[in-house]
Amino acid sequence: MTVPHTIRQDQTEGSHKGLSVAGLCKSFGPIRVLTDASFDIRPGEVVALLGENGAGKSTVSNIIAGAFRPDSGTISWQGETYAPASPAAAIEAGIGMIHQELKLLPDLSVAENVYVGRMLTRNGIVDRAAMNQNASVQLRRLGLDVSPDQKVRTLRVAAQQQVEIAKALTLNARLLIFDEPTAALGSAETALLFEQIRKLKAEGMSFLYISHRLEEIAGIADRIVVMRDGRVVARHQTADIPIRRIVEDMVGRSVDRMFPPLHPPAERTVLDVRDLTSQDDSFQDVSFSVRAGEILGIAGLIGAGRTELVRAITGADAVSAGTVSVDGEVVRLDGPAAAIRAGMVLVPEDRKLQGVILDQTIGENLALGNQDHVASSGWIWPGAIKDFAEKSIARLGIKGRHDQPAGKLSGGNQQKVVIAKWIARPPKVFILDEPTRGIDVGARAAIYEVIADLARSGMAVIVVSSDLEEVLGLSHRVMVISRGRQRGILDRAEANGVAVMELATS
Amino acid sequence: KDAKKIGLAVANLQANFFNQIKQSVEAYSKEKGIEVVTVDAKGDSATQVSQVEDLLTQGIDALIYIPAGATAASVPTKAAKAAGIPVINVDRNADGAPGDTFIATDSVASAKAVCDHIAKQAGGKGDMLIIHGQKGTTPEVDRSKGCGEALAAYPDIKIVGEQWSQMWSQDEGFKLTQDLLQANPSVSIIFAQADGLALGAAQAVKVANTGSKVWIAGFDGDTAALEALQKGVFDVTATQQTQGMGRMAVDAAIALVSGGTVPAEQLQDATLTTKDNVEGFIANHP
Amino acid sequence: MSSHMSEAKPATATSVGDMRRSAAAFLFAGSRGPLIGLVLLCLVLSVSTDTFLTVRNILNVMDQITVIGIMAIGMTLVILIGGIDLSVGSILAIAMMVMGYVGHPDYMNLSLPVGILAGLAVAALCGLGSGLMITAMGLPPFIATLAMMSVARGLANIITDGSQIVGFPDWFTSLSIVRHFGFVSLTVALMILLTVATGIFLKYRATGRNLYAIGGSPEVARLSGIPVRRLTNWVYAVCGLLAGLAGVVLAARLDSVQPSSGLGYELDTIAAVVIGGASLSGGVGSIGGTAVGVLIIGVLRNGLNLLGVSPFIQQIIIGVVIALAVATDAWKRRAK
Amino acid sequence: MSSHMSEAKPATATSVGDMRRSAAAFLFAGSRGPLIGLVLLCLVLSVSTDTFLTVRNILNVMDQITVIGIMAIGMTLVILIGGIDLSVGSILAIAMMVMGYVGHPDYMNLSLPVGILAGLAVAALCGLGSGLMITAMGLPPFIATLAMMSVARGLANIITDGSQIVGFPDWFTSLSIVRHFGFVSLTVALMILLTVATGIFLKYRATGRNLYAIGGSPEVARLSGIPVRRLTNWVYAVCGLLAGLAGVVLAARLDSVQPSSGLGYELDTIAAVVIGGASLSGGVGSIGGTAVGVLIIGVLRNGLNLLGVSPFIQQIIIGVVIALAVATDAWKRRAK
Ligand SMILES: Nc1ncnc2c1ncn2[C@@H]1O[C@H](COP(=O)(O)OP(=O)(O)OP(=O)(O)O)[C@@H](O)[C@H]1O
Ligand SMILES: Nc1ncnc2c1ncn2[C@@H]1O[C@H](COP(=O)(O)OP(=O)(O)OP(=O)(O)O)[C@@H](O)[C@H]1O
Ligand SMILES: O[C@@H]1[C@H](O)[C@H](O)CO[C@H]1O
Ligand SMILES: [Mg+2]
Ligand SMILES: [Mg+2]
Repeated sequence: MTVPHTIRQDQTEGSHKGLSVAGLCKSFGPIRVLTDASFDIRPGEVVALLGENGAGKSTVSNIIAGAFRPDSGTISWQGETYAPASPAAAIEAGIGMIHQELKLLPDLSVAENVYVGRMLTRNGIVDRAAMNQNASVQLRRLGLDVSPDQKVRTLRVAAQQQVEIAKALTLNARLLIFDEPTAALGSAETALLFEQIRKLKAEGMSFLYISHRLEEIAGIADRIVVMRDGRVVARHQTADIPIRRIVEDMVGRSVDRMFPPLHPPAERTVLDVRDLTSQDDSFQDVSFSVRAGEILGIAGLIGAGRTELVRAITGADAVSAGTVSVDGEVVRLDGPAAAIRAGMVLVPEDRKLQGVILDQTIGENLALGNQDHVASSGWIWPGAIKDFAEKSIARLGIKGRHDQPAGKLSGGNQQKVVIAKWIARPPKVFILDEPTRGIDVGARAAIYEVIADLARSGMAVIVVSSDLEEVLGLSHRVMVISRGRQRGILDRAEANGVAVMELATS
Repeated sequence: KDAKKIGLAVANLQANFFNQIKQSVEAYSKEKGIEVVTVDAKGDSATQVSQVEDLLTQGIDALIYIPAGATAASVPTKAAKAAGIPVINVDRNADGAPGDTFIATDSVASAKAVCDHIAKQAGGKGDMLIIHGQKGTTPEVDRSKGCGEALAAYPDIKIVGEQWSQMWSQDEGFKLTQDLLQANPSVSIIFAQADGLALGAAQAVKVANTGSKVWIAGFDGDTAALEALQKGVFDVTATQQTQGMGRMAVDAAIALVSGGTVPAEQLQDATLTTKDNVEGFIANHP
Repeated sequence: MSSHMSEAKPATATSVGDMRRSAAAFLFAGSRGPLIGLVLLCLVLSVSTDTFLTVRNILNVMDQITVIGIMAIGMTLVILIGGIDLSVGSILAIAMMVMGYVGHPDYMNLSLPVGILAGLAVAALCGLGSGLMITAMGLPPFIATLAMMSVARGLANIITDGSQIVGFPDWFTSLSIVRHFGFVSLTVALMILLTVATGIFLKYRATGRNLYAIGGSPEVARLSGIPVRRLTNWVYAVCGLLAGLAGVVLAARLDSVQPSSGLGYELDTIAAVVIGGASLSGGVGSIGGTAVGVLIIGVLRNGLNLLGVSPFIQQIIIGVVIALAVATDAWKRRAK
Repeated sequence: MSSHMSEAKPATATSVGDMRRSAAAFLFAGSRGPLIGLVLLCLVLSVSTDTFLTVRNILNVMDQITVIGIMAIGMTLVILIGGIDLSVGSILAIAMMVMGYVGHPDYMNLSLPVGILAGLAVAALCGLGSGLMITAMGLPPFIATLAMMSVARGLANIITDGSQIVGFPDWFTSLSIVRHFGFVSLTVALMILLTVATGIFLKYRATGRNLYAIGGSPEVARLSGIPVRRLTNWVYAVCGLLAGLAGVVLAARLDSVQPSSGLGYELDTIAAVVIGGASLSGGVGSIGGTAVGVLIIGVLRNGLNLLGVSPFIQQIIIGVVIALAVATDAWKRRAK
């Protein structure tokens, strides 16, 4: 199981003016999270930090950015020992970080979020004009054109991610840590972000770049560091490494084909959506159906209205017209409860706000949608929750204990909890909105396997994804949405990147 | 000039005594064709200052004023005087700024009678509690004084605990007595300076289940309390002439508005009331 | 896949000790600090007075906490779902007055049991009213129950024009006085029963667990198919009902009803629940904790009275003890 | 790319109207509903009474709201950072008593100005004490300030063993009575000044903006380098100081001080802030909103007195109006 790895020694270790991390260790209570994290980042360099969910990437980053204190190990920065006592100290030293989970203030304006903690002032007075101006410029460079006065609460996830990026880019830092900055972004936004990174890199700025989108790594990173189980297991001097190799480093074994084979769906229509129009006009007149055993992909650019559509189908948002039926029966769209009773479940896009209750244990989160499994005539025994949770944890390979708060899990593992919550029912219609956002390759393959399994067992499955490869590889048919309108449904045979993008930008 | 509109500023309608006065003032004014505007300070003097300002704004012809607490007592009177409005103080008065007339029970004398009665009943000895009214108000000060005068004649009665209430209410009386009884289970006499407090004290004694007789005195002659007295829930009270004081206050207002004079102080008697003479008061409250 | 399977191993060890610990943890979730505080308090009082640790005094304390104890049960539910109820004191009063008005010979005289039922019904309706203001009108719980607090107090006053009603049948007052089986009055028994039942409900009933989910995140709960609004209305109605019940108990104890009863009780009740480890942002708390909170306040007052501490100094000590009781918990959590 | 650029357009259009709107929106953030409520209330009262819309009455209302108005400024800061302060009523009392004890001829007689300074200092220390209990001991604000509420009240009582102190120099009482420039008393001027200054501070000073950040998410604020603990201590100290100042104003108005003053004021003050649109979970609110909240309560009480509405019915109306004033806002938000 554990493939021994020879770690290539970095010849220039410690001899430069960048960042050098040596032997970091960190435990949370009894759980050892970092055993030995060591790597370097030289000035003007982009180092990709890769690894499975829970490998410890965010933990290392948080230590460097002053949010956590290590148990042992040393860091040197610009030739001096560096041990930040707080995020403020790290920022002071020129090191900033974008956190994996969005860290924004929903009730402050875009510009204020960009400048929080270091507002621009003139004669002691907050200089709103300058902040708005600068924020706008930075955001436009990233491809976001919103009013800097707007409250962040009103922005989509992608736009919020861009605000977060703008916040980091205006820090005037010498080292920036990006923890999955592109998880919520589309390819166009990603390209613009890379443009910014390259520009700043040319000015001598360094980056630690964390991502589960391995395809994009070659395009941006200079070197790759791979972590597994809290230690660095590989350092590659170039980013031009076959993804296959990286994946092997990450999971400690070879990973076969990504996408499972698809079985032909049955004839029977399970889900039928007719002329559905949302109340706030984010989509209009959408009609389609999904058969038993079929996986329907929904593709589109960010903000196309996909999320709104699947939320409406599952009763989370109100519609102004149209019907949804399951097995020929029209579903009352007056709340998620009715949709769930009718057999439709949704794995929502925003796991932190809509997917898991962060303060409750994994077991409690899993029990939430599954009272039929853990309760008998309304009585729940804690043992039943534990047994049920342990089964789900094993099934999806969640790294965590049933009695651990979900908020303490790595991002990817939280997502697995949400998926696991719904698998057990089992539902008739399974809808996943960005199911692998922030999920590592190994787990991703496992999730694809689960999705294909669900279809094989006769469910109708819908997968909304901004990851084009994912929609194409996973779906029997792909529906493309653009600006709230359904632009076409492509069969697997005709669905390719070009065809989808053409419809998506129409 | 005729009085058309009277303002009535009440300290705290939750005390039955004030509520009786209020009802009497309202009923009697109606008879006389006078409009009454009532405000309730709920025991807070700051609230009462605001309320009197509002009454003055409304153009009342006279103010019947029952001060809430001791501290604000002079401010409303000064404000009314400044606006040329006569002030009739009921039950409580301020040293610095007395009203044009002060209508109240002679609390010193009545409390003396009540305490004397209960001390005798108890055999002239024993541990005693005093549940005071709101600290610093006229009736609290006077009743403490009157009772003290009576007790001077009973050297074998020992005051083992006293506490002050804020609202003169029954649940306060219950709580305070309960607390005092915990530390002093040997108590055999209680003087509560109002009937609400006395009823609370009686219930606390009942709940405490001490087994021995505790003599309890109240003050006021509250409607509900008189019935309780009849049933033997507690032992003695002093019935104040609430109906009479309400009517006197209105009459004084009429007289003052029309330019007449009234005496600066009109102290009424309160009748010592026990099981023996309570019936008459229940039928017809003075 | 297999690789993370093996990862999970260290996590699932020590399960037996864990389970035992987690049962206790559940019952007193977040209230170990206060529990220790309570035990210490009792120890100190047992040593420093010869009356504290007598059967009679302990029964007294139980009698004294009944009213707040019953209200705190409903408040626990409300706080668990992330709400707050400022109206409990006023609802207590309106239930008392309705009971007295309907049941007392001097007024409607429809017999006391009918009066009690009427009082409880009105109390539950008031609670439901708060719930509807929150779920249907979208008011914050603080505002909705503040409004209800004012309205219910006004109505309680209007019923008898502010007068109290005194004197109920003996069977009624004896509910809170006569000690059955030699020690427990019916009202105390009622409080204990309700506490245990609610504890079981919260721990073992699916609906009880759902309340924690609502408090943890109303949105996640809604998306998981939990009828958040319906349960919210229901929780406020139950909280109102229990406040009404507390009113009936208080009436039995005082042998009278009075529209000013329960003034300021909301703060006492909320304090008991929060001292017991519940979080005002919802999702965290337990009935066991609330019981500890109620007992801390009750024992403290009783003990200070037994010690003959003057009321003013009592206030200071009570403040300090509350802070310390909760602080031990906060320190422990931080140490972890 | 082009596709979402065009999506976002509606957001950046109409920028001039936007800006004007946003200035107003800022000042009364979240309080448009209550503002409308206030305006309606004033209209109704102007029509139904001939006294409401007189200079004299409006000045009366201003005098009447000064105490709560000053306390509400501090409470706004506390609530903005996601806290709550239950101790303001007690701090008001302790400041009054210290002032009276130090400054009154019957006691220490160190002159009234010295007394005032001593009272304010004690008030600020009490607030700081709450802050430290929260930041250093890790107590929830509800518990910390509940403890302080009890301790400060006890101390206020001990100073004179529960007695009031009556009678201060004329210059002092005239602060709240003499109307300068023909209309405004010094205490009202003080309240207005403090309100405006705090409004400017919250809007234009970086520290003011940081308070919003702390309330929005203390964790995000910390990660952004804001000294969360220090600011928290400071906010509670200021809230205490302002409660003390309110006590001084109240003493001038009553020409006396009393340890039971300010009982229950915490709820009035919190209510004013929340009616003004602040959220008890922090990060949302404004001084303009708070002013509206304070005025709604003040105008309502004044108006009902002018209309001669009976006290019990007043309670009912106040409850209903509070609910409606906030509901209009909730409806609007929902409609969007
Ligand atoms: N505050 C915490 N308390 C306890 N355990 C924690 C805490 N934070 C992280 N962990 C655990 O530490 C491990 C490493 O987490 P980390 O967030 O660093 O992983 P990651 O590599 O960033 O994963 P992902 O790719 O999913 O974001 C995980 O198993 C996680 O459950
Ligand atoms: N919270 C919000 N406030 C305002 N507009 C929103 C909000 N969320 C979505 N929208 C708008 O609704 C439309 C559809 O958004 P939706 O989130 O459904 O898109 P999507 O295709 O799922 O993209 P994403 O990948 O961002 O989820 C867009 O025009 C977007 O601007
Ligand atoms: O004299 C009255 C009565 O005793 C009443 O019960 C309360 O207030 C006092 O001033
Ligand atoms: Mg991570
Ligand atoms: Mg989406």
